[in-house]
Amino acid sequence: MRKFFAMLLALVMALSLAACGGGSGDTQPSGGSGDAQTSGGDKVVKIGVFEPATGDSGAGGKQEMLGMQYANKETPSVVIGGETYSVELVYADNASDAAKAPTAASQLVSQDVSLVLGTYGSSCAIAGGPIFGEAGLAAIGVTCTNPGVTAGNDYYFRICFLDPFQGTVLANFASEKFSAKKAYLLGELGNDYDQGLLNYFEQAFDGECVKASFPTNTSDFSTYLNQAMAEGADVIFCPVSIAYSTQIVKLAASMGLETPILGSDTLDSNMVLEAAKGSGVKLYVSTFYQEGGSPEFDEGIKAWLAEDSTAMTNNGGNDTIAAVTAMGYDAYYVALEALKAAGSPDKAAVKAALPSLSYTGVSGAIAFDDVGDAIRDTAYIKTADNTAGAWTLETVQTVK
Amino acid sequence: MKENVLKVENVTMQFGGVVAVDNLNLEVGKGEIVALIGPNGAGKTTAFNVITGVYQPTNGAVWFQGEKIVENHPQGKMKQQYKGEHAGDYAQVLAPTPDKVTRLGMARTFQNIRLWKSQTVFDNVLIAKHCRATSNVFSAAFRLNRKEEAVQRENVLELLETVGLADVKDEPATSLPYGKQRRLEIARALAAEPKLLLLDEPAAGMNPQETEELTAFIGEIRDRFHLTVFLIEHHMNLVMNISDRIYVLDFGKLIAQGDPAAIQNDKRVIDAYLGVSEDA
Amino acid sequence: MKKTVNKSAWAGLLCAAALLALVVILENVLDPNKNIMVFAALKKGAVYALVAVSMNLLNGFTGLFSLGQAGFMLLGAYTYAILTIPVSQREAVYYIYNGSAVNFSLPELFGGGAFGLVLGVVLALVLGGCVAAAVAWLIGLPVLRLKSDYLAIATLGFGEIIRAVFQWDKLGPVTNGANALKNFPTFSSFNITNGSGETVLRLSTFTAFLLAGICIAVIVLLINSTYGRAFKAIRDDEVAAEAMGINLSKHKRLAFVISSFFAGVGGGMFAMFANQAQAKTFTTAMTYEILLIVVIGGIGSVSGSCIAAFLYVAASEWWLRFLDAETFIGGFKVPLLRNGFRMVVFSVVIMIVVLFFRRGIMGDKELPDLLKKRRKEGAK
Amino acid sequence: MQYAISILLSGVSLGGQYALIAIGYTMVYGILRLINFAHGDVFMVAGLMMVYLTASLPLAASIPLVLVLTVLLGFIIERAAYKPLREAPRMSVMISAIGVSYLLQNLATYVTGGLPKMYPEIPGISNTITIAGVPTKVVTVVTPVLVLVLVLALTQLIHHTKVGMAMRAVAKDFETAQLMGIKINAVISVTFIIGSFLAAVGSVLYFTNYQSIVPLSGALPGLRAFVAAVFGGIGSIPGAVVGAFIIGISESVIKGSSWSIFSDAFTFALLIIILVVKPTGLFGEKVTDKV
Repeated sequence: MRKFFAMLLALVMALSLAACGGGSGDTQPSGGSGDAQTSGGDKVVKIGVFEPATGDSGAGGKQEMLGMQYANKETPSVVIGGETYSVELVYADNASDAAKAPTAASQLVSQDVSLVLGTYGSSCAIAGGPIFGEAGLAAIGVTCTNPGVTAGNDYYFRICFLDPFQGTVLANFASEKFSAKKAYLLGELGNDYDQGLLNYFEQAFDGECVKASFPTNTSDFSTYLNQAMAEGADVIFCPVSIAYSTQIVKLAASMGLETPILGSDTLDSNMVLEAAKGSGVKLYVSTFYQEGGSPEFDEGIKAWLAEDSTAMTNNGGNDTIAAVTAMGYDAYYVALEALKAAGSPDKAAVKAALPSLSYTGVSGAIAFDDVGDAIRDTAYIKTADNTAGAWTLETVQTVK
Repeated sequence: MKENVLKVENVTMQFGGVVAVDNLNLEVGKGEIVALIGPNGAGKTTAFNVITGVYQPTNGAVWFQGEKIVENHPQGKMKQQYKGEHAGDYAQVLAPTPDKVTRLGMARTFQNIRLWKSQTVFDNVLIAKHCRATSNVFSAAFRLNRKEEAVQRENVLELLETVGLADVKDEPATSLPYGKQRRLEIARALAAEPKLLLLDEPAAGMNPQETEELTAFIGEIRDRFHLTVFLIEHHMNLVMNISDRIYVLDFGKLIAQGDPAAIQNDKRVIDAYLGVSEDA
Repeated sequence: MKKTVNKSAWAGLLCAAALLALVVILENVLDPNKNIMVFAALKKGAVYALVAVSMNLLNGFTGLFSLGQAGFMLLGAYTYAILTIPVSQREAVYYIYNGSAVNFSLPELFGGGAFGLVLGVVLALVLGGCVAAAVAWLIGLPVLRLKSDYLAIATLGFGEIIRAVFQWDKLGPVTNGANALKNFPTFSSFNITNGSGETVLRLSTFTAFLLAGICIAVIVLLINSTYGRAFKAIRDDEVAAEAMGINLSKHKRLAFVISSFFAGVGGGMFAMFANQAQAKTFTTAMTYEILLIVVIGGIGSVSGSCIAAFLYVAASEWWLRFLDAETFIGGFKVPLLRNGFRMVVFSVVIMIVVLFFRRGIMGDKELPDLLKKRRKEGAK
Repeated sequence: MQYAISILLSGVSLGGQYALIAIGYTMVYGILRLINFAHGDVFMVAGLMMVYLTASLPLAASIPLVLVLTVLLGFIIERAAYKPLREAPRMSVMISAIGVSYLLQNLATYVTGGLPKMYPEIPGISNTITIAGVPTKVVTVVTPVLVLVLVLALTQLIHHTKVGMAMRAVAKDFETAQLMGIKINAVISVTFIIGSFLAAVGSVLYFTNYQSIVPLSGALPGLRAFVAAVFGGIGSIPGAVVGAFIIGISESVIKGSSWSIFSDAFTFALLIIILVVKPTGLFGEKVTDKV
């Protein structure tokens, strides 16, 4: 019996090898949540969504996808070279794990997408990048801010600002707003995003920095916050992922921490906002988009969220719009522009069209430099209004 | 007496407050078959374990082929607790691991058969040859030791033929009947090319006929491989038939020694065994 | 007797060669983009097969329950990456630390080109293995004295310690701190391109198979040698093994060091597959994954580990992916299907294997054993 | 000074929470010789259940319900994943434990959709108080007291009841206990029930302090608690408690120092040193192999 079992498995393997092409084409995830308007005769162009739906960055990835899904619902078709194509989003979950990113990327390549959007979290982008590069498939990074994503990869573009920029912006803000002389920097051990930002902040900050790192899956931040207080830090800078930042903010709220907390784009999430609600935590985050920047978009997406309960859940249960959602929204339109400019859904043509593209989205003007990075010099800094449970714009910070 | 192969000198083995072996002295001469007997719990297997390096004695020394291989004296907490004698006589600490003792030329079998269960009969014996292999791990992995390997395999085959297990060489060791498993364990010990063979109750659980066969077998291999045999046994028939000399242990202490006839008539031995029903 | 051994060795070699040839042909004949999943799964499968076999050598053949595999893979991956990142790329990779403290690259030292690449990569992988082996030797001194689950938890702890050390900021110029090492030669670097940059011969999957195959072959040779037999004796009965003259500490350390060596090589290959090396990838979860592969394949079966590695990778990352997508059949929304469902199904499958097919796919048998038996039965 | 107090406070409260998890590990190990890798995840699931139950039920109903459900979960896990493997080698059972842990984590990911969940506020213990000038939650003070009470109750149970006697007998010698007519399976179930119950209590305390729950929330506290159990001498309940406090406080101290990235590494280094120097831990009994 067991022998038979073994033989069977071996056989299945052999067969799968032989029939490899067939299997990968079977999966046809629908775009968005039940709004597939693909009618029979239409031509379809596929856009790959390379985002984490699970793991540490799952929450952020989902919010980023919301933007794309909403944009897809808003504009489900595109005219390419005179023909109307309906746009289909094809998803691959990289599980926030760099070890799983290559296969997730391969999945998209095998499904014949014209270009890829994503991913939230730079290390997955770095791991998946070469796969896209090899396949000649262009990828547009939405909110992956690590310089390593585009450096050395001709096929990776991005529409957001970079960590060095963000770190500098926040360091300047800390000095200007709080006249901070001492900063407590907290990041996740081994997370390049956190550590990178901490480094840039340290470099740009005019004053003393105390750095600390916590191991992955930490859920007890009280010692760190206590340490920050004991050190007499003027600001706490913690550019950590949503899972940790909610805990830090929640803890800070319960401790009655008065030191302002600075965060990066990851903290721009309504889950963090929720955690701070009703407390005296002073929370400032730098981000790509501030609600109110495009009232039309705000209204539209809120209406959509109200309609679609799954989307609402993925947004953290309320309709505050995260910057990553706006970025996802813009990324979708950039992708459409690229398709239009290319005049064909062919991935090589799309790639060729990207460098010279420019588009003005809800988060501002988007164009690419020679590395493939967005040319941007503005970041929004917003603060949490803890009574209303909403973000308010603090300042718009630019760096030359 | 001929030159001795094994000498146990003032060995005391104490576990906490319990003295398992108390000041044991014995000698095994070259080519002899010597038996160690005694009621259950007398400390026979413990003595074996001390000789083969499984336990480190609390005090005393063991000599093998004229060389001191084991020595110890009470240390630490044991200094106060020690109940034995000759505490001051030994200063050195010599504690070889069992494998080292085996490589010196001593091989043993176990009271409860300990064969390598997943291996075939052939491999069980072949593995015992490993301690005599000279090749290092690289030459072994890359088959540079082909000659040695071939010689080993041949030797094992010969050995299996000698002990009458050649026809079952590819069977799993555990599929053998009990008597053959005992025999295989002895064959395995022989493969380690010992000078001294220690058998821990080789006839345990055997019926009279099997015991008889085993008695003949032990004599046979002694002659063929020029061995010295030291054995623990409860089957008095076997013991009396093949032993040149016998040592008797009771409560860890040596109570008698001598040839089979003398032991059979020894008052202390009879007393020690009284009330203990032996199936001999 | 001797002859049949030789014959089966030749047969094995022939099969391996045929498999490699098949891989090369498939990779070049099939559309590389449409079938990229196949090759991604094959490459990852090859890497995992090697690591699983190395773990099996320890857990299955020597009976040492160690959970340090990911830690040793990390050592191999980092060594490989640090030694092979092109000098011109170092500035970009180590951008936080303004360049690397290691300022050479093995492939370039060997003069670059195809020859330099092959030699450099192989040497870097071997060195990665050696670093892992050396660390294993050190760790083994205290740890290998521990028994079963204590050993498991201690090695698991060492894996975590290694990870923390590599993420340490102070070592940044060497390890790049928390940042990923990248831009080193990957499997795809072995694709042969013509002058205009077009790929004429794809050898990336072939390279993965060849490297893993050679390593696994060496492990198999070792297992079937006198040392391998000694390992199995230790697994079956430690006391008897020691009594038969097998030096326990020496042999356990040997098995630990060799297993770690191949885990290190596997780690280097994993970096080649993943296009980057980052400490946070090599978590306990990865060790568990490999352990599950070993269990599914059968503890004590090399071919089982190999088959299970491919099945595991293909199932978890490819075949079951459709479970993650919300699917509509007609107007009907298939229930339960959404993100994360794939892993739920997958872990249920694993539990079923662990509970009901306890001996795994192969038990402790090898593929040739099964074929032989079949033939024997047929003859009867 | 304030800083030192705050570190000590968080260390003590952390230690108490680890202690509650560690007891589960140590009891199971004492009886089955199994590192129950899923225990940390049971702890996490208890937290998640609380989140989902309080969404629709009042707190007074959901806390007991969580305790009951967690106990049930522990019981089911034992019956489904460990009992069938009673005769199998120890490694198989351990692998099964890893499998269960994997399953629980993936299930949690599926249910939560990978989003962090916020633990509800529990009136009374969520409030902030000030001790020696350091603001902290009431739970920080409640934890060690509760741990002491529970441990005392547990020791009473083990030393003065029939079930307790059976548990001690099984821990001492599995086979003999079975021959003496002790219902092994019942004893093991009781062990898992007690362990899960304490884990559930621990989860209420822990997540009140650190409110966000992700599927991996149980993994690290679980591992640390296990280290604590080994540190104290596995199988010994006082050992587990003492070990947990030591681990909790030292973790807290290291995190407060400039070596914070090595806090986990330190925990494991401590474990390895203990294992090598005194393999049976602080309070463990010595075992000798029989040849």
